[in-house]
Amino acid sequence: MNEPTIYELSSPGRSGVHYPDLDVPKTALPVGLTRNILPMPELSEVDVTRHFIHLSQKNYSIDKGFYPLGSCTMKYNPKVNEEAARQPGFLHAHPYQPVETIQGSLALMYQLQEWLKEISGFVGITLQPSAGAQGEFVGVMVIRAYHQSRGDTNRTKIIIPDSAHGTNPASSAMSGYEVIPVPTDALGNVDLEALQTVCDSTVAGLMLTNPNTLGLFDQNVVKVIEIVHKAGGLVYGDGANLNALLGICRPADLGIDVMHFNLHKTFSTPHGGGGPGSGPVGVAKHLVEFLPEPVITIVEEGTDEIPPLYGFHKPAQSIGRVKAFNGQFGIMVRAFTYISMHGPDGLRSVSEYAVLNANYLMTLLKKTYKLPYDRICMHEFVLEGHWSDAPGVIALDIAKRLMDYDFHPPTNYFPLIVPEALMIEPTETESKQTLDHFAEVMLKIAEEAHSSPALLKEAPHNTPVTRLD
Amino acid sequence: MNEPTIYELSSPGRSGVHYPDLDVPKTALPVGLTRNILPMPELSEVDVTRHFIHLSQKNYSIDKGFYPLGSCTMKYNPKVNEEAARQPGFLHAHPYQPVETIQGSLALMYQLQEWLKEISGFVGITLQPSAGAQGEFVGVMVIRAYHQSRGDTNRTKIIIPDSAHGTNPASSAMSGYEVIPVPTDALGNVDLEALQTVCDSTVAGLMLTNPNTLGLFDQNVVKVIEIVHKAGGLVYGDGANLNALLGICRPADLGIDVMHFNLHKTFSTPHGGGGPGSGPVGVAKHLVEFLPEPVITIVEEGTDEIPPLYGFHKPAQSIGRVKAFNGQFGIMVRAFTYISMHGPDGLRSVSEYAVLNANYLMTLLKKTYKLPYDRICMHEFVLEGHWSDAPGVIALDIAKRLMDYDFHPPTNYFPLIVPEALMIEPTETESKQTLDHFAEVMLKIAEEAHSSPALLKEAPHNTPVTRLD
Amino acid sequence: MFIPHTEEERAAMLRTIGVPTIEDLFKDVPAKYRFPKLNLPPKLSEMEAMAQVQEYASANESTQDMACFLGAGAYHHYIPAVVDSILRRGEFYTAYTPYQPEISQGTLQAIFEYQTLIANLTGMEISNASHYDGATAVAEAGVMAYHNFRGKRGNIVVSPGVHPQYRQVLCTYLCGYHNACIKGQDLPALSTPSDLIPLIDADTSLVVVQYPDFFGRIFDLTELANAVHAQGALLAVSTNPIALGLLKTPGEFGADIVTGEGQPLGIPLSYGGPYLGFFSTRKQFAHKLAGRLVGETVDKNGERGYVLTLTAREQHIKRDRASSNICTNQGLLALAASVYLSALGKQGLHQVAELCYHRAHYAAEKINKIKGFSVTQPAPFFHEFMVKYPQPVEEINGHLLDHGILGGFDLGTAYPELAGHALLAVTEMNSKDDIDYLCEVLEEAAE
Amino acid sequence: MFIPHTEEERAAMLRTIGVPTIEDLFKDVPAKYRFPKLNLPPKLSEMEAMAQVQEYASANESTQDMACFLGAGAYHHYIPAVVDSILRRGEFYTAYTPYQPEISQGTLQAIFEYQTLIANLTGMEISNASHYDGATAVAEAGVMAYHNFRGKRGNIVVSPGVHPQYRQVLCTYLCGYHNACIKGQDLPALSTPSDLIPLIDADTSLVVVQYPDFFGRIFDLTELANAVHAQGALLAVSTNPIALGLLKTPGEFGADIVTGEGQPLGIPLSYGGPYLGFFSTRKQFAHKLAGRLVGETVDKNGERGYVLTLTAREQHIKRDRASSNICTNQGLLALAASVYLSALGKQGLHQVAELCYHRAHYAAEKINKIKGFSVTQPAPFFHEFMVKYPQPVEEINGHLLDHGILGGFDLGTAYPELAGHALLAVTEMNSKDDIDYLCEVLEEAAE
Ligand SMILES: Cc1ncc(COP(=O)(O)O)c(C=O)c1O
Ligand SMILES: Cc1ncc(COP(=O)(O)O)c(C=O)c1O
Repeated sequence: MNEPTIYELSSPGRSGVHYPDLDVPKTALPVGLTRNILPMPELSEVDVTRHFIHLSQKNYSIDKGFYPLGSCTMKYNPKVNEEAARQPGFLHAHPYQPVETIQGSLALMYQLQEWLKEISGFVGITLQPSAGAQGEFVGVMVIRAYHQSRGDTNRTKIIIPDSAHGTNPASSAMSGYEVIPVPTDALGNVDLEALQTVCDSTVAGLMLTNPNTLGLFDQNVVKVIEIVHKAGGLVYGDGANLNALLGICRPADLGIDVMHFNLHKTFSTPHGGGGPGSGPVGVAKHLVEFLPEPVITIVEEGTDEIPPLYGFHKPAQSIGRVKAFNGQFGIMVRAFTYISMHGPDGLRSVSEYAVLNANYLMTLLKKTYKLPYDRICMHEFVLEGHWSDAPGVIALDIAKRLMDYDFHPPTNYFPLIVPEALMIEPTETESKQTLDHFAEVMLKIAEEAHSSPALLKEAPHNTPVTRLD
Repeated sequence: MNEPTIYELSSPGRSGVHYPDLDVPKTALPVGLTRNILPMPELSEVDVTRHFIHLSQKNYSIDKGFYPLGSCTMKYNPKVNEEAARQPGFLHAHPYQPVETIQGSLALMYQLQEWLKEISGFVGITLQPSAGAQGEFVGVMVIRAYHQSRGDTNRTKIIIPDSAHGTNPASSAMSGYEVIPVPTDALGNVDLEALQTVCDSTVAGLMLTNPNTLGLFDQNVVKVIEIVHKAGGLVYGDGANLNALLGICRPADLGIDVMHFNLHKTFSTPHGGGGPGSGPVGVAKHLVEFLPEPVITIVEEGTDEIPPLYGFHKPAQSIGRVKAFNGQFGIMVRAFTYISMHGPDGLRSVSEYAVLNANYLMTLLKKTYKLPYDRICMHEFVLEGHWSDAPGVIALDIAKRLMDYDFHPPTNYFPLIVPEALMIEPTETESKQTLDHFAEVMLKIAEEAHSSPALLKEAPHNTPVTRLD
Repeated sequence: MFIPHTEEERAAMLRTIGVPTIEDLFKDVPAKYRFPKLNLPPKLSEMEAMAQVQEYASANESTQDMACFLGAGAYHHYIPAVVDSILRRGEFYTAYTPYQPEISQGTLQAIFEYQTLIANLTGMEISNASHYDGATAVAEAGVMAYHNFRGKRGNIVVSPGVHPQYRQVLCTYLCGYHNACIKGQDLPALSTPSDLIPLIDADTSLVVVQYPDFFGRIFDLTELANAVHAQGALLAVSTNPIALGLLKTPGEFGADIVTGEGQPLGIPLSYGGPYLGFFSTRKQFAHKLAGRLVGETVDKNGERGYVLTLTAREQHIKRDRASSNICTNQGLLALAASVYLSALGKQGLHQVAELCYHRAHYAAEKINKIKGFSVTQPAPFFHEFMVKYPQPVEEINGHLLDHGILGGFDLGTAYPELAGHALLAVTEMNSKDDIDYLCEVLEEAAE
Repeated sequence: MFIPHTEEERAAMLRTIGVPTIEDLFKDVPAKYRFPKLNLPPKLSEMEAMAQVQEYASANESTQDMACFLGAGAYHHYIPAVVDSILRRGEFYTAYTPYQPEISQGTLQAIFEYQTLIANLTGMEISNASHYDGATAVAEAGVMAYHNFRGKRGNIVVSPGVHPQYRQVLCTYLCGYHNACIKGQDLPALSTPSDLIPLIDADTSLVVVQYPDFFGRIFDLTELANAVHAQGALLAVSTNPIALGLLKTPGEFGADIVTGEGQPLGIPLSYGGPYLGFFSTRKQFAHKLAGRLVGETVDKNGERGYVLTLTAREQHIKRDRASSNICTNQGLLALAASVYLSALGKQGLHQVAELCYHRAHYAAEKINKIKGFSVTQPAPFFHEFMVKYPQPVEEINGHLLDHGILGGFDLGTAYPELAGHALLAVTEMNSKDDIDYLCEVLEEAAE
């Protein structure tokens, strides 16, 4: 069913929310500076409610079913997070309130910084970045500031593996760097030789995703980092895949210098149909002074009776601000709540079961779908969605056919190094039953691809619209 | 799609919400008094969320579309009501809190009593009844107590028009009365002659619905009431149809002695898939002392600076309690909010537009559907859903076919005095566009009933299940 | 706002109807009573209405601001966030009674599951779709038993351990019935189930007890059940659903009807309502059951579906011979209970029940040691226990209130013989620290 | 809880995989770094976690407890209940970027409508799907302009009347770009648009102003726009969406890019985020626009549908030559803005804007009359105005705080030359009574 747009639903003269009558004298409006028409829709509240309810019903969502969108960590979003973030004391706090009136928020942010440090091994954290990509930008700018602070101004390149997410090269370019790709070897690791070759004194750093976008933990990660460090470069870690590593391995321990977290992935804050996210950045000791402002800090130590006074700190050589105010606070509350409810063992379980689920599903599927890098994976894995004896069927067709079975498809066509990629990340919140059912359907679709490919080519069949380009 | 039950989704050993570990010593459990098996389902939170989201998606609701279910006043439920009722100070108040700690709730209830008095013309109000039917029971018991208090113990009958809702006779019977039906005359009014005949000294009262369930304002209502009063009986008003009368006519002014309100109809509190409702009862002066306890009252008058102290009052000859605690408080908050947002003019508009909508829709449909009582209606009207030249098609088929067009059907087979009744109550919150669209579909279905009746007989076609009996 | 009509639309509609003004639609209303001026405050905008409501709400102190040791039929439990997340779905709360099953499968299946959960929790065979609250559920048990014996057995024996307000409601409901008589009201407050046995005779239709009783006491009901059945009467047990996470079910004792207040199952205290009356019984009484009942069926394609069943019992059809007048019930709260029980599950419910049990006993033991206070009632109990105070309960409660504690129910208000006794309730919301703090303040109060 | 696996399921899965334990799945992790012990507090149950969060939240005082006269880029407006009722729909908030349009039509149509609303509100042709906030929207305007001239015009002229933090963010974003230079930062704080004109030359890619500016001042931008265009540069206007309920649009002045902070459109203050950066421009720049863009199309049955369009601009495809790195944006907040604008509609938005406008002027006039206080800035202004205080702003604000008032922004912290001046904001939430009370307390403070 076609849902009209809000403008199509509009009826001239209809009024929505009412406001109090004016209780003060009117002041003349600025002559020549008022608008003549205000082309906003005119609806009653029932129109608005029904319209958006109808729209919502056209969406797939985690709350509805399995959403194995690789690289996105579509885990279940606990409902308690939503209540936590809506506590009136949080919800109605103004970003410029005097710090004495806002100690609750500041204490929470401080605590979250400390926890993220402990989880990752980093020494400094900024909570300011709005999402992963902005975290990358911050991280690369921090690398840049570091080199500049040392007068090391010849470093103009950032090395990025060919499996990396598109935001990595884009963030590097935004920071003024030339991007040098390095290939992936046959085992799915960074090609060491190729890396060696490009690592010279013009290299500012490497952006490494580990586990990488194939879902594989780089077996030479320590070596990779060593090579870059030897060349005087720093290593940026793309933390989008941290859901594999909680309590398993601390990125800073491996030698990574700076990394972003995706609170909206690893720490279960919802994805909101495309945001908001939150992309805090952690840094090793030598980079702490370059973090963007503000960092939350204790400005007056507390005692047994009196809690400490929290406030802001601007690092001495800060790269500056990347966002107004104090970051995506509401998202921090959700991540804070999530971490509180897991504790150290619970967090480790998260990664353990995320990895268990991925390996289980991979095992069920790899006989039928080509698995280009066949080894134990981490929290996700990448299959190829095509067969030589089913010509014409491509990964996209499989994706669309999955919709007929009420599943959200995996990520398509990423990473670019796998042809017809189907990137599958089940997350730890999905049950064996769900995985079994998904595997069953995937095998059935593989069969259909051979026996009745039209079923795939014409899919989806039951969605509000048919296939759109 | 079949949704498994929560028991079918259960997986032995799976755990849901966690609780703190025990922080006190254990006490022995009572020997022989513990249960061996606790047959509750075992699910994770994601299972629970998805299950109930799937179920919700199988429901029609006002938030989704037009719901012209006659006699139920399915008006739009303002979202602000939901926030109002969830204010922490209301939500977490215990019913036995000392009155000094609960003045906010009591003041709200007191105010609501006062407003309901003003709207209806009654002198006393109890907010205690849980729904309309319980309000009826209270009202009839009040009538009973009144007669008993006067030593008038011969009155064993309650007169009820044949158009009345089933709860009326059921409530009378529960109160120990014999039910005497009176017919409806050709114009849709109570048959005066018949009424005269049955009105004698054994009559305790009449239960009158006005506007009646045909949606018609009884043109002889004053006379009807006079007849009953003359016989020494009292008149109970079924307030289910009050949505036609706000600011239009106060039932007490007509001479009605006691009436229930349906807060979940007239005052927009949601219907909850079958409740909760709330059914306050208003009474004229001579009945005030029979109201159930508690009535909210001012126990200490306030001053300009100090607000009054609110508390409870037990009427001297109270019929007793009909519910534990203080009534459906959360529903009262919603009704209170709704009345606040309307004021006297807004309430009158509610009824005016409810009646306008009904008459408009009736005009559009009455050429095609038989309208057994053809005169200006109030907030609803009743059509006949059958045609002699479309044999086999009955009202139920029309109802089911409406679902194919994404409408909720009207009330079917009530009132009983209209064959193949389709009882249509559009309410004031529906727009002309919605009514036009509904009328168009109704006319189309009438055509289909003649040209392709199978379409109706096999309807609905697109629902989660086909027609169920 | 909520009325969408524009001026033009109104005019067009009036033209279609053929009347000049809206006022003309009201000519049937006697002119002298037509269009009364209502003396109500002028309308508020949404933001003003919310501000007003917030003002009222903040004039309350609530269990969110105080440590709550008050129970007596309404309990302060934690409600997992998932419960309200489902209750806020417009698809559920803006639907009505599922008269049209094809577009109400959500509500119907949810009620069906609720019925199953309640039957399983209480150890019975069937459950209805809900009653208004725990009190009316007891009253309807009385009505059902009365009808079951076609009015020939007028007596209902009720334990004084049944919630005082439930007993009052039962009286109100039954007083219209010929010959109906409520017995047991003059027994001592702390009578035990066996004290009821002498009152049961061939005129008894029903015996009603509460389990755990109003004082929190847990009694074995086997002997009573046998005595009831020996007289051919029915046994109704009003129970606490959280306690059944731990305790033997009324069904196992042989109860014929099990009722209770479902509020502890994920329903906010909300100053006493809306709550949830649950009601379960044996299959043989299906036709006598009040209210709605959902059953499973299949459609013509063999697809499973749910429908309102046995509607012939209801007043729409049976009118004055219906088994009850209940129509709108507590649908949304039944849904809350289903989500709550599903979300906690077997482990969670058991854990909550254990927390309540052990903490209540810890509290009782500790209070009993405070000078001047005594817990005379022997274990076991659930949720609640009775404490004798050294001063009037109101006074002590006042002192507690000053220290941010909502004290126990003053038993003297309902049982004059128990003046000076309070009923203290402990749930999973009262940590050991809370209990210890309560004890401190009590000790201080008595000084 | 959130991990559903039972012991048996885990064992069965490990068997299928062919490893004995979960630990065996982590052999690629260097042994010496494997399984670090995390020093974090032990896990809390949901009820404990909520209690903890409530404790933190209640350690804040918020605009719900105080009369708020603080703005400076984040405004205290009423949010109609319908907004959150939609945002709470799991279908919206637990979905992600609509990569698969057939099962994301809800999100896609909502974004499409958002784009239309923003374009209409700002008087522009197209809008993207959102930026992180008002600050990064300005920064991305800078980046876009830079790219538009292929880096050949390095200068960006920025008015000091642009939010101080927005200017900082712009600097951070641009500093990696060869030759980029931000001009205008050393102009006097209260410069007007015409003061910028001398700085514009053939090396200027972009001129950025705020409208109404940071001080609330409303200026005619016609002359500036002409000057900008005369030099072949672009004009970006960072605007206040509520003000546009009343004021001439930036589009009408000839702006090339309009950005702004969407927080006032139904988004809670939430201590500064998540908020919403909006960004609209002319069609000709569609290929230069950062972020997501939704377009309308039809499926093979002619059914209307919505898709992500022009994705070739995005980093998935263009990688290091993408116009921006933005990926996850502020989808849910864009939805909030759509619901807000739809719910208020033409009348409501106009009414809110009028309330803000007239009340702010009322407040300014009244404060100006208080001894020691002066409003030096001439009308007209929107939301905000500058007041010279007789004592340090911090002191006066401390006094206000003691009286339950959240005072204005201390301009000295951002503009040293304006020390002693506060920026006071007035919205529909500040009634005449609130304003009168503020004046009383101010008067008292100065005594
Ligand atoms: C591997 C990887 N890196 C970076 C990002 C960018 O993160 P965000 O979308 O939060 O900006 C993503 C997002 O999908 C990702 O998958
Ligand atoms: C005319 C009439 N009277 C009484 C009632 C009973 O009201 P309730 O369902 O609130 O008990 C109804 C309910 O539908 C009704 O329509």
